[in-house]
Amino acid sequence: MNPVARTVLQRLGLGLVTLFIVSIIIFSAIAMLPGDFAKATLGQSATPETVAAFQREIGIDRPPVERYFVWVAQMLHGDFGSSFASRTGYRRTVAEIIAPRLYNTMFLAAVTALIAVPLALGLGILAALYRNGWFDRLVNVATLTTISFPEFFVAYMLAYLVISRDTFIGSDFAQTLPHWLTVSLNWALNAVPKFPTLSNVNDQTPFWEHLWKVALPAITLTLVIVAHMMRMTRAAIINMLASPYIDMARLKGMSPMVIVLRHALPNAWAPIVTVVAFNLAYLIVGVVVVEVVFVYPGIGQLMVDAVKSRDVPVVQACALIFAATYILLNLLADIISIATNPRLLHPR
Amino acid sequence: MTRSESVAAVQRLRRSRATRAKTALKKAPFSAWFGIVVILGYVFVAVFAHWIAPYGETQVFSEAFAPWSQEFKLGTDQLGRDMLTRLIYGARNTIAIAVATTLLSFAVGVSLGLLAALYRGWLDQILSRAVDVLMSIPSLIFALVLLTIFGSSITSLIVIIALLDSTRVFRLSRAVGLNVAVMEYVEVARLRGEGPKWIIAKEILPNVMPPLVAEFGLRFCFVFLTVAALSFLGVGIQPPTADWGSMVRENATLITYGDVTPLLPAGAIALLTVSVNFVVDWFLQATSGLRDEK
Amino acid sequence: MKSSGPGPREKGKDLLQIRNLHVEGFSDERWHPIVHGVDLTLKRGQVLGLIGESGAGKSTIGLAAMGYAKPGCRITQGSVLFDGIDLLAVSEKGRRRLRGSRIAYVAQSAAASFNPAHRLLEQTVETAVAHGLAGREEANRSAVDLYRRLQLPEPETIGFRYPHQVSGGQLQRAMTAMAMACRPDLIIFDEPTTALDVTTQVEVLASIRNIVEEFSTAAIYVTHDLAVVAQMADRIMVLRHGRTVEEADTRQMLASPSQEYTKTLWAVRKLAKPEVPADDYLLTIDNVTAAYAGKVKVLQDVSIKVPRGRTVAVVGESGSGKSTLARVVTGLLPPISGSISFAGQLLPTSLKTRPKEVLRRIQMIYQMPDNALNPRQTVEEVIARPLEFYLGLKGARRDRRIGELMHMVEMSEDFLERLPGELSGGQKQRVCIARALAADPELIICDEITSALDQIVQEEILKLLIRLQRELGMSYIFITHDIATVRAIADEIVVMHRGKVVEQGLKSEVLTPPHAAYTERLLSSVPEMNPDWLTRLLASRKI
Amino acid sequence: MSESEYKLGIAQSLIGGGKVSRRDFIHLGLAAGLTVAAADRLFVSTARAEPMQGGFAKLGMAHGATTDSIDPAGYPDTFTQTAFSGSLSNSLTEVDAKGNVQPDLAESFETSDGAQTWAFKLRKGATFHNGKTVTADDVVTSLQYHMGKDTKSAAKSLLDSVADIKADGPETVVFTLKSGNADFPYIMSDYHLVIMPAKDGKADWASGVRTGAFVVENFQPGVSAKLKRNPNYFKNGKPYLDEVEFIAITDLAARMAALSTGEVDYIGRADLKTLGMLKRNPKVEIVEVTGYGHYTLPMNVTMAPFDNPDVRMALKWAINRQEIVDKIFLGHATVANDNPIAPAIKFAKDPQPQHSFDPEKAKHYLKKAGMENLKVDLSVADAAFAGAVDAASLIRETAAQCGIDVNVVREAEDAYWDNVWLKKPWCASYWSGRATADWMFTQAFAADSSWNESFWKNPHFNELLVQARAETDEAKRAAMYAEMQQLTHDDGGSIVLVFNNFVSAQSKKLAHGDVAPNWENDGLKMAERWWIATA
Repeated sequence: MNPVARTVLQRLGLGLVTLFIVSIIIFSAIAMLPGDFAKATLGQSATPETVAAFQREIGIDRPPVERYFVWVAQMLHGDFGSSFASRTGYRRTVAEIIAPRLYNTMFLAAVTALIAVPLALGLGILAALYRNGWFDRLVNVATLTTISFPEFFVAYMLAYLVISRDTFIGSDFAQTLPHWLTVSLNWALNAVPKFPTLSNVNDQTPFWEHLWKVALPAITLTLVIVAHMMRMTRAAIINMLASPYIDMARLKGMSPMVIVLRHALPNAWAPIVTVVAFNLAYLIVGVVVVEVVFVYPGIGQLMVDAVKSRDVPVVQACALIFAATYILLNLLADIISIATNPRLLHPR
Repeated sequence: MTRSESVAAVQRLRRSRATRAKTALKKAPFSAWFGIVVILGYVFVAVFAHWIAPYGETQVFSEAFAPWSQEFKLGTDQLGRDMLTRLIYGARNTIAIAVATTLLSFAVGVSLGLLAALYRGWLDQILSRAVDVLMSIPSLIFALVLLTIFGSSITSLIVIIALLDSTRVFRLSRAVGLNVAVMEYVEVARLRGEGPKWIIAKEILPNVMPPLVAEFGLRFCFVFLTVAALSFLGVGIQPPTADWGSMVRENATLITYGDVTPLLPAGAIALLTVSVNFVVDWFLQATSGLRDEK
Repeated sequence: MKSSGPGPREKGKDLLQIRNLHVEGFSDERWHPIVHGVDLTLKRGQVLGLIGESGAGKSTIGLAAMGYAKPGCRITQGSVLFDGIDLLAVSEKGRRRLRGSRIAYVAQSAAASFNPAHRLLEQTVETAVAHGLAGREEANRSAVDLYRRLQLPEPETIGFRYPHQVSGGQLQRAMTAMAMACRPDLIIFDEPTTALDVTTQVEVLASIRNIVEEFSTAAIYVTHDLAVVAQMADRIMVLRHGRTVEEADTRQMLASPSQEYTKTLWAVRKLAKPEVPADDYLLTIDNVTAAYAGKVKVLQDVSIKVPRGRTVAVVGESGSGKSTLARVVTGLLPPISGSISFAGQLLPTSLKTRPKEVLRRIQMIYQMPDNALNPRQTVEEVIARPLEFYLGLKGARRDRRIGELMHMVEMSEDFLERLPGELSGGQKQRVCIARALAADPELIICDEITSALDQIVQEEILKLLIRLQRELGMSYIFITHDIATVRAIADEIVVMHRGKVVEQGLKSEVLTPPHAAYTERLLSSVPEMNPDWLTRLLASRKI
Repeated sequence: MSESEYKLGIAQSLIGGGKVSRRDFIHLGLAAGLTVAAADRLFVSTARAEPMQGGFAKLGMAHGATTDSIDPAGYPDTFTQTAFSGSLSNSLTEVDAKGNVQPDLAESFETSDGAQTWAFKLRKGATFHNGKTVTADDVVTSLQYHMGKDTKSAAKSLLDSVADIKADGPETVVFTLKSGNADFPYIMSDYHLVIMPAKDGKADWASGVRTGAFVVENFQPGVSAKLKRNPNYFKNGKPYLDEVEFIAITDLAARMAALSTGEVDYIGRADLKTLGMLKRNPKVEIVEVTGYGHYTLPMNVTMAPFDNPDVRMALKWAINRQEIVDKIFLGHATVANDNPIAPAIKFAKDPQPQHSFDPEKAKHYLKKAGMENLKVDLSVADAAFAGAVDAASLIRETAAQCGIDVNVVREAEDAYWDNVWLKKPWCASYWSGRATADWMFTQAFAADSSWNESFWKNPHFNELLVQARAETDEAKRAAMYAEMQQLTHDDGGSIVLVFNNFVSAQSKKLAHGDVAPNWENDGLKMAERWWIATA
């Protein structure tokens, strides 16, 4: 049987099991959370009667186990169920709640990936080519620094840059600096495009505007993930450079560029794609903070909200989507590693 | 080679072994030096916070948001607590938490990882699948949920982050463990009839130290940032304990006006993580077998 | 190779002149010399054999002939004149232009030196295409032609396979093809057959010799195996510790080596222990069949008897199942069927079920002492552990015992606090032996324990083992592929092939004709010191 | 007055309607002997003062969650309140800038027999967005939606006092109360009690068809809501804006940034820390109203040690309210005096003495209670009110000086109202305030109220509460309320820390009249009341 096909099937099977367990974990976690949807929404104005009425309507007066299996039954029919925010005569399906958010998240992830991945690979390859040269050192230090910053810090700094186009001159900070510096800084700041600091998009936002609005989040995320991928690219290639067939290539009179691109890189894909996959997963799963800072209606924030309001069906759906993304991306990574490794692709 | 030559060789090696650390340090790049110095500085501050800090951790003064002055080197925060003092105590608390968390996650991750590597089979399967499951749940949100369930006390903070984090440690130590577990000296030990405790402690662990040490540094940074992110999302450390993460959050809006106050704790975090990363980076270079030419 | 008519290029003019070559290597934070002032001259179409033990600097010189120094090495002095061009003086670019096109290289391990990501053909033609010496089409065609000349199977299609899909011997030939692709003036062969089984080695040697002869390419042939170099080289240069010991025409060198060192090299071959017939048997293996999880059977119905206080040499090529046999005996791989009895009682099949006492009585020594010793444990720790674990020795008694053991393996006690990294290969192997002795076992399984060592060291170790057996009377199962070693140590021989026992009996019986077919082939493939051996063998096998 | 000045006067009056261009006006101004600059300034000020038709405003709200809906049973926070109650719908009454109740969808209301029966007359010609006229039945069903045992409405308890509602003809609704309540019309202004069309005997909220100044164009829960002008709104001239978009910006920093980059025109709940810097921005105006809202620290008087009035007193004296106002609300709040009735409210009377930080008094009461070195837990989270945690840390410091060891327990933000409030013996709480003293007391201090957060059951207080409610003699009422306020101040279990100000900021292109104090965002009705100035 074709190794790729085998892996795919195996992993998909495993994936399903994982999803099932994840759903149980999340469900029980939410069940363990203090309060429930009714109490959370009514908040301070809750009274026992109203809460009870509420619980009856959305059916959370039932025992958890029963609710879980009802939910599973729905899932098996491909129905994500409906949010607790629904009312009689006004159904809000989980699908319709999640769809736009998921789209937004995917959009941001895609934009970021399109910037970050090529950048990371390019830098990584160059760094490997000119290893231990000034370029390498520079990139190394730079990337190490960017991964070291807290995400929200990067985000706020970018927002600050944009805002400062107008406010910098007036700020205390500017006053404390020497005049020439203030002036030149201000000049530099005005070179910054006036990106929106508020990425509030909705389903009516046209494509280009959407693109424009996610500029800052995308840049933030890029800064956060490029380092990791770039370093792995470099390391993987350099690792390969230690192997005999690279010596052989040198003795065949190949140029360093050819050696890195044609002899080292093809054997280095596996670790690289793994890291890339990991970071792409992060782009979809781990961007809550950035979403919060830029008020970007992504799925991360949705899940946090849903957890806050104990909207179990939504939380479940989000968790499953996240888990699925993680699983699929890793699977993809494995497939690529197999596809790029003749030993696995064409067994003897 | 003959005895005399081998002895000579050995003496050469012996001498170099004694001086290896020193020479390595001498050859360390500037970034590494920078890192080491900074880290030592932080540790010093953290340990002697009580003596260094000009005021008490929670001592409140009349003036909130006081400017930088002789009295308050870095001004005061929104409650009129001395910023410098808060930073210093923040160092102690935040670093202590991060270290404790990382240690715990390694204790769990490494032991399980090496066990899995040694025995493979069903044990490995179960553990690895469990890890897969945990890793497929977004850790930040999961942490949020768990912290809400168990309350955001320092202990639960440490335990929860440690457990979520130990998954990655498990993966790594299992991977490196596998490489060593197939070595013949491990087989020798098994042939001798040694138990798992001996094999892991005496045969495997000493040989997987370098990557683990490096990982420790990286994990430490990661935990550090996670704590910051968590308190940014509102599940922080009990007040009035000073903690860099929440300090950033409390003053975040000032950034909009180019005020540097919130940058101080954020900078403190960044500086430390950068330094650790620098040192780890150099350490990896020094220990990893790959000698890249040129 | 004996002057076989004029080749396409005229022969006899100097092609390569190396003068006063100095190379340094970097380790333990400093540079120290590997090659001190070697001179070498090579004429067109001539084949020069570089021979010496590990650390002699033969490979380094081979590479220097291409103006190349391995990572962590540097050429500090001297000149390498190739056809009038000083490779050390010209630019890297200039050297690159020569490499592959006019000077080619054939590495020891073809498996590692082919890029696993590309098909053989691509790699064969890469140089020609890159240096613009030929178009793809043309290059491909000539590659296929070379495959044919090198007697590779299916020359038309083999090029489209990936390295891992081809056997070791074929890979080695493919690499030769790759080197030949640009019809270079000079090829460096760096131990091209060392990694191969003897029977395969013969074929590869043959095809290499033919092709070199055909294009009358000059070659430097680096190896540690005299018998091999005797077949390949016109002249031989003996190296030691980076210095030339002596250089002479092959036949003369074989006939009358002038230097002491050379003589000792020649001498190794002569060690042979008189066999002693068995009296009673310690270990009996009855119809054992074994397989790795779900795979084909690696041992089929094997029965072997190991006499007490004697040595049974298990001979076979890779894949013959000889190492598997060891795993079965130690209990690492429980057999599917069959039984093993040790000192009269049935041996529990799996390791877990064996009592400590049984484990103690059967010890094992491995091929690679580097892998068999924990790099983080000092010699003392290594030897002390079995003493504590099996015999519960503590304190002074333990230390005394350690002293004795070190003495037995002829090592001074000041090695005790050293780490394996600080020992030479031979010393490491001695420590492994000491560790085995510490358990004072009745049976020691030696798995290829000498094959990783230089010949002189090999001899020392073998002598040591023989002495120990005499003094302590334990039995050895001695697994090896090297007939010379067998001669040296065995009382009885078991010849294995494809998981089956082909022949077994006393050394004298097995080694003297008539042999079983396979044994015949095996023995005949072992190179002899006679320069005409290969030619004769090929003639006799009419390949 | 010269002719040109006269013309100018007329022109000025016309600016509001946009009937005079800036250019023409400046000409007239010059004619009237003004400088260009002066004329321009005059034009601008007049223009700002006079409502203008048209325009699109983006309003950044401090709240918004994916669970938001247009169901009036919910409306948990300023997003839904402002967008769906204030802009989409009307209640029977509303509260004006002076804090007086005014008819809204009702045209008038009158009471009989000791304020126990109330008749509300509906406005003629008021229609729903779908053109249907508003009838008494709609009102009845709308209000009943919040009553009965199955309702999930947060307003349920508001209407507990209502015995019966019935339609008296198509235009009159009659309420019969369980006991007299002179302030009933105020209750009818509550943002939950909006009027929805009746659909086969049930209030139809889901359709989003209401009576309000705006119609929902697009609503994405937790993201934004876009509303457009209702052309046939019953209040003539209103609303001024053609379109409004409410944007949920929960992150404070993001909100501030959005305003200063001009991505929104208005933000609710501006950041107090940086207000000073925001003020420097010439394009921004800050609106600050002292509302009815107040922050409290309720002590459960049924539990030790809070069952001891002296302990309560000691704590009341052990808090430096001024410092809290200065540091946590940076002056954007008013020190409260353990009395929940905001100064702006009718019958408000500040009890004496003013409770302030006084270690001596505190120690004195501790001694009296025989509890020197008292140790208490204070459970807080910023979910109670922004700054609660910091306030607690401040209290910890001051209390320490009085020999009281206050242990600050930081509770989880979410489920705070469920787990902490009304559960922990001493915690932090927030009241958005009520338009009348009666309303406030009935909900937060009455013995039988389920929100009596200090479980304080003072018999005399409760008698007074009932009497005052039905009392129609203003003087007598005033006296009673004064006494009740004194009681809560002296004996009550709630430490009322401060009255918070609604601090919002907007770009100067938005203009408005006097701002109502009853709720945030100009009594939730900013969309209806505000306009875009030409300048």
